[in-house]
Parts: sequence; C-alpha cells; structure tokens
Amino acid sequence: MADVKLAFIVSKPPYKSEVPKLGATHAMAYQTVEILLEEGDTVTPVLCYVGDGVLNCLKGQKAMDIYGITSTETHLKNCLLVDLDVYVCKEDLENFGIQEDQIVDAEDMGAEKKLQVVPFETIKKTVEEAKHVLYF
Amino acid sequence: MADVKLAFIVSKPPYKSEVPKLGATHAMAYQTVEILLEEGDTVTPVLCYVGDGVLNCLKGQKAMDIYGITSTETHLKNCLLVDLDVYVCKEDLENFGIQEDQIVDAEDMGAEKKLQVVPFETIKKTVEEAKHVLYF
Amino acid sequence: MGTLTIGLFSALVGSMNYDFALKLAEAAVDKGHKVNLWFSSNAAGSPLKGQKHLKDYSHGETPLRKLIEKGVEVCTCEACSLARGVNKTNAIEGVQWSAMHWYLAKIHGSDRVLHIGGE
Amino acid sequence: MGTLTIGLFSALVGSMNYDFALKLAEAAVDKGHKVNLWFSSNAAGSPLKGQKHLKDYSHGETPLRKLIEKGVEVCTCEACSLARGVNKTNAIEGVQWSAMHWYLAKIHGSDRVLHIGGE
Amino acid sequence: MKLGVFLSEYRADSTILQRLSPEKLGIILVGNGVYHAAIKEKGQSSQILDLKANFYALKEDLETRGLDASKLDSRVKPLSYGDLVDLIFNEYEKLIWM
Amino acid sequence: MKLGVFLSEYRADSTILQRLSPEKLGIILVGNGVYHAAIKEKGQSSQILDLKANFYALKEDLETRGLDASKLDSRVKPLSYGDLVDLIFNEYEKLIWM
Repeated sequence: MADVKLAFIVSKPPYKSEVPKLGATHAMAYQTVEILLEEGDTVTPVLCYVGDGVLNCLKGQKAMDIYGITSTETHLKNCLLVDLDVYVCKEDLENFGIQEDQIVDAEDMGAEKKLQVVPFETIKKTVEEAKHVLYF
Repeated sequence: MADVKLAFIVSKPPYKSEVPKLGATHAMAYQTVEILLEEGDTVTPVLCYVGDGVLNCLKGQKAMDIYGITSTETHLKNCLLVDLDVYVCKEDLENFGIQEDQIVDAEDMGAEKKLQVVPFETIKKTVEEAKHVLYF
Repeated sequence: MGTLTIGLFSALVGSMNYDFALKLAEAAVDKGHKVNLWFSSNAAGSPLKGQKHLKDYSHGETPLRKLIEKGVEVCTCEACSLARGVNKTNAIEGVQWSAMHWYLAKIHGSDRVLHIGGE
Repeated sequence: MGTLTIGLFSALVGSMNYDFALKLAEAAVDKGHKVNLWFSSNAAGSPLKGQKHLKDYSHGETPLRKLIEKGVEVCTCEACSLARGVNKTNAIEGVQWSAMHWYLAKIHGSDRVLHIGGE
Repeated sequence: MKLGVFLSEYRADSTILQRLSPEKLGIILVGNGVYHAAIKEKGQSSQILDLKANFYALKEDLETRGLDASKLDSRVKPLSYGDLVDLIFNEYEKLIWM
Repeated sequence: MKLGVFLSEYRADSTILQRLSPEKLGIILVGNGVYHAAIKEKGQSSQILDLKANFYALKEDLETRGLDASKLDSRVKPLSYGDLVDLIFNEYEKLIWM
C-alpha cells in the first residue's frame, strides 16, 4: 500500500504543441488508475504551470468554436472537477501581468476547486516531495 | 520558357528535426523536375545555411553507423554531386569558430563542386533574386 | 485569381500548423484561387485513412476530402509516407503520390508559396 | 535490477527522440532491468505496421518488435492512436492498447521514470 | 523586396529578419506568434514590434488562446483567414514561415 | 534532491534548473544538447556549463553530428548508452527531459 506523488510541470504555452494539453489529460488519469493497481495503492499528481506554461491558464479560449477541438481551458476545468491540485506560478503570472480574474475557473460547472496561484517555492517543494517528475 | 529561382534557407541545426535534412533533399529534386514541366522550363534552387543551420555542414557525421540513417553530410555530398549551389554563411561559421577544413566536401566522390563560404550579403542577394523563399 | 502552393511539414496533431494550412487553403479556394498542398516530413503521415474524429484532437480526414472535392491538388511525398507505414492501399483516396519534384513543379507555376517547415 | 518507465511523445521520424528512447530501452534491458514504454502524442502514430525501412528515415517497426520480444512492455494511448488513423487492426502485434492510466500505473511501480515530452 | 513573414512561435529567433532588411516587411502573427501582439512581459511589449514592419495578427488564433482581438498593441492589425488570403496575394511577393 | 536533467536542445530555456536548485544536479547532454559540450560561440563556452552540476554528453550523439568526443569542454564527461543506464539507476532519483 503506497501513494506515489508525481509532479507534472507544464512549461510551454498551449496549442503550438500537443504536449501542454497532455500534461492535463495525463494528470487527470490518476482518477481511474486504481483499476490497474493493487488494493490501497494510489497515485497523486500535482499539475504545475510555470514560465510560458502559465499562458495555458488564460480563460475564454475558443478553440472548439474555431478549430473544433477541445480547448486547454476545458481540460483545466475537468482537472478541477476531478479534484486535482493545480498550481500556477505567481511570479510567472506577474511577469505577464495576468490577474487572477483572468485565469480559468470551473464555477460554471459547479467545481469548488480553483487553480491555486502559488509562489515558485511551493512548486519547488512539490518537485522535491514527488517521487517522479514529468516535465511537459 | 522560364527559369524560377528559389532560395532554400536552412536555419536549424541537424537531427533535432527532420526539417534541415529535407531542405537538402527538396533542393536536390530540381534535377528531375523537368519531367513535370513544359519544355524549357527550369527551377534553380540555391541552398543556404545560416545561423545554427551551419552546424549541418560539419564533416565526419556518423549517423549511419550509429543510428542507421543517412547523415546530413551524405545529403550535402549528394547536393554537390548534382551540381547544386550550396552557400554557407561566413559570419555564422566564424561565430562558431568552424574552419573551412571542418566542413563537408565530396572530393572522395569525385565532385568538383564545393560548399561555398559566402558573406551573409550574398545570401541576402540570393533571397532578393529568388521568386520564392523556402525557410527550413 | 492566383495560384498558392502550400508546403506542409507538420504532423496532423500537435502544433496546429496542419489546421492552419487547411483553413488557409479553404479560404483561398473560396475566394477563387487555385491551391496546391504538398505533404512532407510528419505531414506525410496524415493521408492515413480511417482517422477517428475525437473532439480532443485535430482532425484531418474530413476537411482534406472536402478540399480535394473543391479542386485543391494534394500530394504526399511517397518515401516520407512509406517510411511511416502509410501507402497507397491505406491512404485517403484522391491524395496524389509523388516525389519532391512535384512540389518544385507546382512552385514553378505559383504566384505565392507558403512553405510551412516547422514541426 | 530496477524498473524504468519511458514515456515517449515524439514522432517516429524527425527529432530522433524516438531512436533515443528505443536505444535506451534496449541498453537497459540488456543490463537486466525491466522497461516499460508508453506512447502518447505523435509517438502514438508509430505503432502502424508495414513501415518501409528506407535508409533516409528513422525506422521503428523492427527495433520495436525486438524490444517486445525481449520483454519490454509497450503500450500506446488508444485515443491518441485512433485520432491518427492507427487502430488495433493495422498496428504492430504485441503493442498494448490502453488509456493514460496505464502510464501512471507503470510509473507507480517504477524506480525511474524518463518522460520524453518533447516534440 | 516585399517580404511577408509568418511568425508562429512566441520564443523564436527572428534575427534573420533584421539581417534580410527587406524594403517592405509584413509580420503576420499566427499560432503562438499572436502572443507578441497581446502579452507584455514586465510591462514591456514584445521587441518584435520594434521592427520596421507592418504587423498583423490572426483573429482566429487570438481567440483560440483567450486573447481579446480588440485589445492588441496599437501597432498590430487583427485579420481573418479571408483577409490573410488577400494580404498574401496583394501585398507581399515572397513569404517566409518561421 | 538528486535530479538528472536530459538536455536535448541547443537553444533551450533552462532557467527552471536555477530555480529548482537541487542539491545534486546532473546534466546529461543528448541530441542537439551535445553542442553545449563541443561548440563555442565567439570563443565562449556554453553558459549551461557554468551551472553547478555534473555534466555528461552522449558519445553516440556527438559522433552522429561530426563532433569529437575526445575534444569536449573539460567539464563534460562522454558516456555511452550503457553508461547512461548505470547513471540513471545509480546516481539520480528523479529525471527531467527538456
């Protein structure tokens, strides 16, 4: 019986690569992993946006209307709905002048969970406490 | 009856992307394009290596021995064998401290043609004289 | 009206360069221009037919068939496709198969060329 | 002896990340380690069988079959593959099909994880 | 030379544009290139916008990313795919994608 | 934290490494990352090598690019795929590919 902590670090902006989106979808998969694990084993990912990666968190993304594909915003909302911890680096948001009311929330879907704006120090600690790091 | 001049600009280092290699292979295709053109029509590409792209021109690449794929060096030799003009930016070679005796030649295959180390000004003129530019 | 040749080197899913190229081709055709589309590099994997249209992923097959219907000439680099396991038997019908000189020949007759070489 | 799980997101041809991952997997297996290999993103196009081995291109099918014979578990993201036109009928035999939780489950039991997320 | 450059990345090495210094330069921001039109870092606009050029940004790619096409840097003109086709055929002879 | 970082590009933003500042850092140069070990610009070695870390470069990737594994910056140790497997299992607990 063991919990394995994972740090998912997304450092690239959305859409120019599929990779940032897959950071969110792979982290979300923690919800169903128990079917493949021994009784009592768990995986706990924390999804962290740093550097240009924080641009993934802007709300109002119209990818579905325009290109017919699920937006990164929708993936982030789904992360909140499955109660994943999602950290967004405070210093990097500030660098871009992005306010907290400009970032994704899932209130319209009834989620209580929010993106958590945290200092890089918290993300560093998350990496230190994780058994493995997945850098997207 | 018209000749269409093209500037092929390779600006990325080899191997991390297939794109720089395809700059050479697409340029080489000028040799057989006449089968698809009207009598007397021709295409004349000039293949230019600039910026980090000059790293494509280092000789002694062992991609075939190690990974089983044709090296960029071999593609460059083939370009010389089909008498393509290949320019390498002088200033960018100097930036990396690469000497002319370190760059690819095809003497062992009997080619008289060589890579031509030219100032950026010559590459600029090539772009100006070309009808179209293909940036790799 | 003019002729635009687009060279596309990016994969079907990932960078959204593929979506861009298809939308630009459609916009140009709808304005009465002639469009040619060349696939090389990872775009040469995209003529594989039977792509499942899932909303999380860029989808190429349906818009590509539509472009071909509208008269866009689409051609893939044969060697690039074969190396990726795509061949004439499993490919979308109407996509042409040729070598790199097809692209140069189309460029010869074009007013504008947009070579999308990014991956 | 340990367990190494490699997550690979890069296409078969292009960046040579694919070649790297296969060579690293083989080197680890040859030293007696257990290796798992997960394909997502553009690597999920790579289980397509019938890849023609041309010397100008990275080749995946032969080394992949060899790794599977040596006991490496290889699994592709089903949705990622289907979106690219690769499915169980045209895929290399022995490659497993699952969802992203397969990767997380293998990571749970691994000593080392190398997540190659580059394109 | 009338050169139209498609800039599709946010972190791209664009020094080649200064080196080519065409008489007429159009920079068309597409894909993640649109961040140059809409995002500041430490309060500063992108240095790309200091080049002597006409700037355009694809509306569809701005909106995809949650960026407001009405709040761009004043030097940048938003355009649609249709506008882009006209721009390509009428304003620029040679095109580069980077 | 013992962190092994695979650097696979020549032009990569590696500021995250300074920000993470692990107690033990290994930088393994692979793919085009090997240029950091073998190429100078304007006579200067890559700034990556100024990080407080142990440096390694994959011999196979050096040779693929025409670079001489015997002429690396003195701070970098060449290794093979086999050596790399041992390094991964014996020296570093967490791995990052960038």
